[in-house]
Order: sequence, then C-alpha cells, then structure tokens
Amino acid sequence: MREFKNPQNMGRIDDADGVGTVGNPVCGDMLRLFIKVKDDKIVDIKVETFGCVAAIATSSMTTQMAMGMTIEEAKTITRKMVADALDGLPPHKMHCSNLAAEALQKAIEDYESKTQGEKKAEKRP
Amino acid sequence: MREFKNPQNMGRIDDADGVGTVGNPVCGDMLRLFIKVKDDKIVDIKVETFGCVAAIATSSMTTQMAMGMTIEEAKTITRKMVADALDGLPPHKMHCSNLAAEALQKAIEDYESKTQGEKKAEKRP
Amino acid sequence: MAFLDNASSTRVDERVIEAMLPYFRESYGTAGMELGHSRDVAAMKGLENARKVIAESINADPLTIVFTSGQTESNNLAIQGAALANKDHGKHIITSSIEVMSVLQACKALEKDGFELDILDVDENGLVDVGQLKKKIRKDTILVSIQHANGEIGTVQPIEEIARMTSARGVIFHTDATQSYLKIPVDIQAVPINLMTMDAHVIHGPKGIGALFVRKGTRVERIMEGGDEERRLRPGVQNIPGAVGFAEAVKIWGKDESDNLLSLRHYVEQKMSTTLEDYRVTGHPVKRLPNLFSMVVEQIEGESMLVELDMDGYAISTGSACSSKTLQGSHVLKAIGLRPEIAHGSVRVSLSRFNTKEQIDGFVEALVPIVNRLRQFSPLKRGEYFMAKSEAKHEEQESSSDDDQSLG
Amino acid sequence: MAFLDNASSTRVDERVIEAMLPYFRESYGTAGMELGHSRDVAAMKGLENARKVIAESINADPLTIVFTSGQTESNNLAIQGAALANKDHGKHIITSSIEVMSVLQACKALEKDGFELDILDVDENGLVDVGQLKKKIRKDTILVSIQHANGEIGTVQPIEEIARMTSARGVIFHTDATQSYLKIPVDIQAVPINLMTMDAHVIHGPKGIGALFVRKGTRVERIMEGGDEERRLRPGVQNIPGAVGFAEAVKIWGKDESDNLLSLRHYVEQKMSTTLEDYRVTGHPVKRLPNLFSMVVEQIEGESMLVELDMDGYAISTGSACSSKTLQGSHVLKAIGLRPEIAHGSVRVSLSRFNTKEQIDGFVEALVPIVNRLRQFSPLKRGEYFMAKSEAKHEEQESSSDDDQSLG
Ligand SMILES: Cc1ncc(COP(=O)(O)O)c(C=O)c1O
Ligand SMILES: Cc1ncc(COP(=O)(O)O)c(C=O)c1O
Repeated sequence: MREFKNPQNMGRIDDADGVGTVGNPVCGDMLRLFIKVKDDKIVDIKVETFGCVAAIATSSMTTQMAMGMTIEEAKTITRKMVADALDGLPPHKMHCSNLAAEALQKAIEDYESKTQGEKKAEKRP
Repeated sequence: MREFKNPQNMGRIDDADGVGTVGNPVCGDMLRLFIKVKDDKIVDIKVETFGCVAAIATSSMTTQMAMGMTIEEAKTITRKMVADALDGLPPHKMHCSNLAAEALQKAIEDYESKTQGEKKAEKRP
Repeated sequence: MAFLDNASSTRVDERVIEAMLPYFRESYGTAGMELGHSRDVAAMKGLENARKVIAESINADPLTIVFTSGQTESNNLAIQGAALANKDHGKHIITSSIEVMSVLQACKALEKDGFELDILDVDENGLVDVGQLKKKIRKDTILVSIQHANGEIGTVQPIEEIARMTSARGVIFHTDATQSYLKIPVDIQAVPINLMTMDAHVIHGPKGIGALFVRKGTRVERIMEGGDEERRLRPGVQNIPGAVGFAEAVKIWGKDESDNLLSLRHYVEQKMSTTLEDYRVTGHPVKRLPNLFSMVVEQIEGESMLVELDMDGYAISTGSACSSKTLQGSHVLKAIGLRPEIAHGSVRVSLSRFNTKEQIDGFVEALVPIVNRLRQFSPLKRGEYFMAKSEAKHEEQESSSDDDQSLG
Repeated sequence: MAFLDNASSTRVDERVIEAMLPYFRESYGTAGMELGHSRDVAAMKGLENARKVIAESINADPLTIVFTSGQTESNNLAIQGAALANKDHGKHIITSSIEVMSVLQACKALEKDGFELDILDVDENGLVDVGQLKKKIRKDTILVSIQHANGEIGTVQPIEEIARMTSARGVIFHTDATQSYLKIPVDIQAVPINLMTMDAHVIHGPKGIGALFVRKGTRVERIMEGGDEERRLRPGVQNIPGAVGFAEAVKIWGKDESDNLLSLRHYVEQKMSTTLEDYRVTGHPVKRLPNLFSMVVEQIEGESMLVELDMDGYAISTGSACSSKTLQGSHVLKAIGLRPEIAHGSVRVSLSRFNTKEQIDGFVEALVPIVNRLRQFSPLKRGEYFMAKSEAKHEEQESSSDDDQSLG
C-alpha cells in the first residue's frame, strides 16, 4: 500500500536511452518504462502506468530496485524478486506484478540495440 | 381458547340413554358423547375426547349448546353453528370441529333407536 | 417462561447479537472484491474469520466451508449438488426413513430425474443398521445421506462407521449434523465424511445462516446460479452479520456445555420416571443427543398437552398429527413403529444453556395434572405402545390411500 | 468516512436493528405450526406482519410474497422455477445482456437443460428496445426476464410496457427490482408483472433476506426441497428476524426519500461537471435510478481511484476488470459499447439517506487531485470513448479466446 500511495519514479524521460512498453489497455494494464544510462549504470528511470494498484506498486518497486544498478545487475531483476519485495499479492494479481519487470527488460533491450548500433558506428572509422 | 382451557361436560355418563362414538384414534381424533334424556329433553350430557385442541373445544361448545334442548332442537345443531360460535378456526382444523356435532347426532340416533324399542314395548300389551 | 423447545430453534445469545451489531452498523460492505474499499475489506475479514472459526470447530480447512442460508439449503446443495455432479458415475442414492424433509424430499425429487433411491428402515430405537446399508450399496451408488442425530427422538447414528465404509467404496457420504453440531464433536480429519450440514439457529446463533462442509475433491454442482461467491458453490451477497453471529455462537459454546445438557436431561428423565405414569421414552436409550428427551404419553394427544403447557409457561413440541398443517403425524415416530394413536401422544423436551433444574421441576409439576385431566376424559384405555413392524407397514399403506377427511 | 457505495449494500438503519432484536431475544420460535406455543405464535405473527408490509409496498396480496435468502435466490427461484414449471408450454426464454449474474447465469444454465435463450442487446444508454423484444417473442416463449433498474449504470427499463406486452401474449414476465424497489414504486395491480425480485440489504435492511412476488396463477416450481414453508415454494425455517427487519426497512422508507436522493444525485452531477475534466456519465440521462451516478474517467483505471479514494475516506465502486477476481470487466459497460480501456475508468457513486452535500463536496474535492496525479503518469492519451458496436463485438470474440495471461 505504501508503494501505491507514494509511488516513486512515475512519469516519463523525454531523452531516454531505452524505452520498454508492455501490456495493452484493452486487456487491462499498460506500462511504459524509460531508462537513462551513463557508464553502463542506470542513472535515471521513470515509468508511466495505466492499471491497477498492483501494477502501480510494482512499477514503483521495480524502478527503485533498478536505479543505480549496472545494466547486467538490472537484467537479474525478475518478477519473483518484485513480488517478494511487495510480499503477499493476491494470486490473481500476480500477473500485474510481472509487467514492470518485463518493461524493464524491454527497455534494456532497447538500450542495448541502440548502443550496439553506436558501438558499431564507433568501430567504423 | 377459553373453551379449551375450561372445557365443560367432559367425562362419561354410565347410565346414558344415548351414546355416539365418532372418529378413530388411528387417524387422529376420537370422541364418545353421552346423553341423558328426560321428557324429550337433554338433561345431562358428557363427552370423552381424544384429540387436538379444536376437538376438545368443540366438544365443550357442542355439549353446552345441546344441554337443556329438546331432541328435535338438538338435531339442528350443525358443524357450522359450532364453528361459528368458536369463530375463526384455522381451515385445516375445520374437520375436528365436525366431530362433536356428529357424535351428538349419533347419540341422538342411539337414543331414538332405544326408545322406539321401548315405545313399541309399551304399545304391546 | 421456560423454553424447552431448543431443537426447533434457540434464543440468540447476547454475545452473538453483540458480535453482529458492528456488521449492521459499520462493516456493512460486501465481500466481493479483493481490493475493495475499507468497509468491504472489513466485511470480508469478518466473513473469513467466521469461516475459520466454523472450520476449526470440525478440524477442517476454511476453504472447505461454504456458507448457506441454513439447514434446508445445505441439505439441498449437498444432495442435489452431489447427485448432479456425479451422475456420470451412477444413479443410486441411499438415505434413511427418519431424515428431515429437506433430505428426504431432495432425494425423492431426484427419483423424478432418473436417480434410484433406497430408503433404509430404522429399528425401534431409530438406529440405522450399518450391515443393511452395506448390503444396499451397489456399483452405481454415488451418495449416502444419513443424519448425525435425529431432531425428534435424538438418536445418534454411527456416522464414523458409515463414513469409513462408504469411503472405502468410493461413495460420497453426506450427513446432516444440524442437531448434533458442537453437542457431539466431529473431527473431519479423522472421519471421512464428504459433506456435512450445519446450522446456526439451534446453537444460539441467528436464523438464516448455515454452512456446508465440502471435502476437497468431493464434486458438487451449485444449485443456484450467479457470481463467484463461496468458491462458486453458493453465489450471491453473503449474509455476513449472520456468518459472524454463527461463528460467535461457535466460539462461546462451552467446553462443559454438552455435559451440562446431559446432566439436565438425566434430571428430566429421573423426575419424569418418579412422577408420570404410562409414558415411554422414544429414541435410543444411550446413543442420544445430550439435550433431547422425547416420549409418548398414553391415551392423550400432544397438541392438547402443548397448548395447556404453554398456558402454564412451558414451551415444548410434539410430533402429533394434530400439530401439523397437513395433519400428517411425524414420519419419524411412524418409522420407529409407534401405533398412530400412540404417536399422537408425543412430547419433545429439548434443552439449552438457558434451562435450569427449577424449570424442569416446574415443568413436570405442570405436566402431571394436565395429563391426568386429559386422561380423565379420554375415550382411550391404557393400551399397547407398539405394533409389530408388519402391522405398521400395513397401516401406512392404508393411511396413504385415505384422504384428508379421515385424518385429524 | 463517506459511504458512496449504497448500490452494493447499505448501513442497516438503527430502527431496523431495534425491530429485529425482540426476534433474537424473545420471539425466537419458528413459524411452522398453526397452534404452537407462544414463542412460535409470536414468531409467526412477526413473519406474517412482515409479509403484509412487503405486500402493501407493491399493492399486492400477502399470499403472493415468498421470503427468500435474497436477490440471488429470488432470481433463481423465479427463473429456474418458472422455466421448469412451464416447460410443457415451451422452451424459449428471453433476457437482456445487462442483467445481474444470477439472472444471466440461471438463464444460461437452462440452455444446458434444453431451453433456448435469446439475450437482448441494449443501446448505449443501457435501454432494452421493446420493439426488438416483441419481435423475439415466439409461440414457445415462456419467460421474459428484464431487470427494473441496472445496479451499475442505473438505467430504468420500461417494465410497464414490457409487462403489458408479455401479458397480452401469455408469457411470464420476471423483473429483478432489487435496485429500484421503493426508489421507483411499482403497483402490482396496475402492472401485470408475474414475478418480481426484492432484497432488503440495499434499502437499509439486513443481508440474508429477500422476497419474490409470485402472482396468483403464475406457475413456479420450488428449487429447494423440504417442508411446506412459504406455500411450499421455499421450504426451511424462515429467517424471521430478517423478515421483520426487511419490513421495518420498508416501513421507514420516507415519502420524500426518492426525491431527496435525486436532488443529491443532481448535486453530484453539477459538482462533477464544474470540477472534473474528461469523463462521461454512463446510463440513461433521465431514466435512471435516483440514487445512482456512474461515469467513466478517461486515461485512468478504476481500482486505483477506488483505493486512493478509500484512503481519503470515500467508498465508491468500479466496474474495472482489475477490481474483480476473474479480471473480467463489467459486462454492463461492455454491453453499452464502451471500449475496454474506457470501461477500466469506471466509477460508481450510489447514494443513501445517510449521505450529505458536504460529503459530496469532500468527495469531488478528493477525486480531482487523484485523477490528475494518476493521469500524469498514464501512458494513455486523451482518446475516444466509444467504439462502434461492430467493433465491440469483434473485441469480445477476441478477448474470449484470450487466456488469463493477457488480462489485467
Ligand atoms: C447490490 C448487489 N447485490 C447483489 C449482487 C450480486 O447479485 P447476483 O449474485 O444476483 O448477481 C450485486 C452485484 O452486482 C449487487 O450489486
Ligand atoms: C431445528 C429444525 N430446523 C429445521 C427444520 C426443518 O428443516 P427442513 O426444512 O430441512 O426439513 C426442522 C424440522 O424438524 C427443525 O426441527
């Protein structure tokens, strides 16, 4: 409940290095997660969430966990970790808690695909 | 209820002039009604009743009505009169209230069949 | 006023009323949503705590307790629900002749839907013969429904033995434990009962709430349609104050309460045996509800006694035909072989925590002159109490071809 | 705490509690016997007086009122009971897409028993088209079940017109009047309704008690077996304190109460229209329950609003999928053609006699910042509220083939 009442890192980053979108408002929840990366570390993270209380709470929890982590560390954040940290979500709410971790992984993928492009560009000279 | 709480004329007459028995304890109520007749008038009347409250109350009511009546008057006592006097028996109790009037008519029949025998005997000499 | 009709219903205990009040006044939400507003959450907590209390009282998991509107609904859900859910396995059902109407009629109604029904006889003490039951079980038997204790004569059936036997044969066993619940403890872990009916209003809880224990894995179909409440077995907004009151009644049931009731019943028996003549105790002499004393009083009819006793301030009940709207005498008294005119003289005394020895003294002292007076003007003579079983059968056939006119 | 969820359940009025107490404490008998002891007689009088009060409230004969455990049971008794009793006359049933689950599921369950079902669409205001209903009626139509007023959006159906039309065709008409009862009076002598569902717990009465009006001559079979209680239509010991409480709730319903509720609803509407942006009122603009205001708030989800409002002390409800265990959104909001993401933003405010203008002021003032905050971090942009009906159909098919994973 605390996580829901004062969710952290909600919003958008206009010049994000990676963006991950999951869910579909038609089916229920939808999340869009933004990361800003410097020296392989997540230095800023924000999330837009449409959905139930569990989705908002796990959005907040996931972003707080990931903040400051290296990309490799952030990749290890799983649904389970988030759910455990929030502990005791009703079973039918479990899938909502998956969304934030999924969005984070998608944002990392997005970041990596972009930077790999850049690294290739660097190597070119 | 008054009729039930203090039923009148309950019991038997050992030297009755007429006796009427109706009902069957197997099926429910059973009544045995006794009359003592003098100068064509009912001078004593008693009833034994096995059965529900309505049967006892109508037994009492019927005997009080009949007491002092001539045989011809007593023949006019019907179920309906008794039920009206007790007014407002539940419908499923109506048939209990029939029994006392029926027993009275049977007792009168019994008396008449006996006295007709006697009258014939008187006429004989 | 001494209320000696506690097998019909009981006074709601003040502590039960107290427990319900907050659910009328404050926690009046429904229990539908998981993440509802505070009033719903409070209501749901009340409901789920109540479920836990009921479950613990029979050593069961809370998930196995389904709240219903009472005995009649629990019995119907158990019998109709189990029959319909298991009809692919067979069509044969067994019950006894002294079950309550909701069990007997639910079974008979299933006959119309193609189920086959065996109704077991009982002996003169009201006991089912487990050997006979065993013999009746067929390959296609899906359900046996035998009450724990009878509400009219108090006889307690050997449900442990029945449960073990049916369980070994893969047959679902339902027991209506309305009258015995708490009075004769049942440990659902130790006894393989599949379905068990409970009701609040005979244990100083409110009317309108009961429960059905449904063992995990026992297949039951719901009989009313609607939402997903009560694990989809009983849809609709739950009677939450009722459930909370039910649970409170269970919580306050005393450890010594059954023993106290039994002592009081022994007091009734002793007092009666030294004061009243020509009566006979019905039900099993030993295997009987601790709070139930029933008898037949010779030569007189029960409704008359009931009404006279009521005027003197004592509430009892009777199985006399006169006392029912349909003018049918108690099917239980018939089943134990009592002649109809004897069954008419039935008197049931059922005790509760609110009864005292003084009340019993007063009751018996009031009863004796009533009996004497009614006997005085009874046309019946001292007679035989029992007819032979075969005779009883015969009477039954005769009376079933009679019309209402001849009953009374 | 301001309770604005009175269509779900209501606070039990103190006068209702007072009326019930004597039936817990003193008149705790049952109503089985005609000539019972005093406690039974007192209990029966309480029950029969209650029946009279309910009957008078719809200008009916007391004999036409059957007490049940509530809305779900009344609906099941009406639908299952009428279908089974009249199956020799036909097998066709008609209902609407916005009925409560107990009606919809009872009708659907009958399909498995060989009945045929037509479910009528409603328009974007939630109204049934009587012309369309008329066309659907066949020679073998035996039952039409259309609610009086919808509990989620408040739309009131033209039941007088429907009743006259079905009556002229000899078709049984059932209406679930749970939400409208007392709020929109019905005169059963003037309107040929055959069966009508009522419930106590939404009019400040207790949970666990309801009634079904059954017109004389309308054939209904009972769905639970047992004794002869409630004219054999609903066996079992009656919930007498519940019935007495139900009747008291009816007695104390004020003559001006509906008008007062409507004024308060107008106040909500006005306040909302001057303070909140990007929302849309659902339900019929005029033909609507006096106490019900429902809307969809764009870009955000209802459960979040519900939980935040609850923290601020306001209880509302939502038809959002997130707020149900099955994660199915409201079938009513879908039926009026709302896009799923719009339906997620549903908020229902339902009023009672205990609500005040001050509470409404506080509520709207609490709602606005919540909406603003949630919108701020919503990934959705201001969008279209409605999809074309054909599009809705398509979505429905798609989502029904989805598994749970994809819902949220
Ligand atoms: C007031 C109220 N009662 C009862 C219900 C559930 O009723 P049913 O099980 O008949 O669908 C609802 C569901 O919306 C409701 O709002
Ligand atoms: C205590 C009690 N409850 C309920 C009933 C009626 O129950 P049913 O309708 O299940 O036969 C009886 C009838 O004997 C009873 O004694």
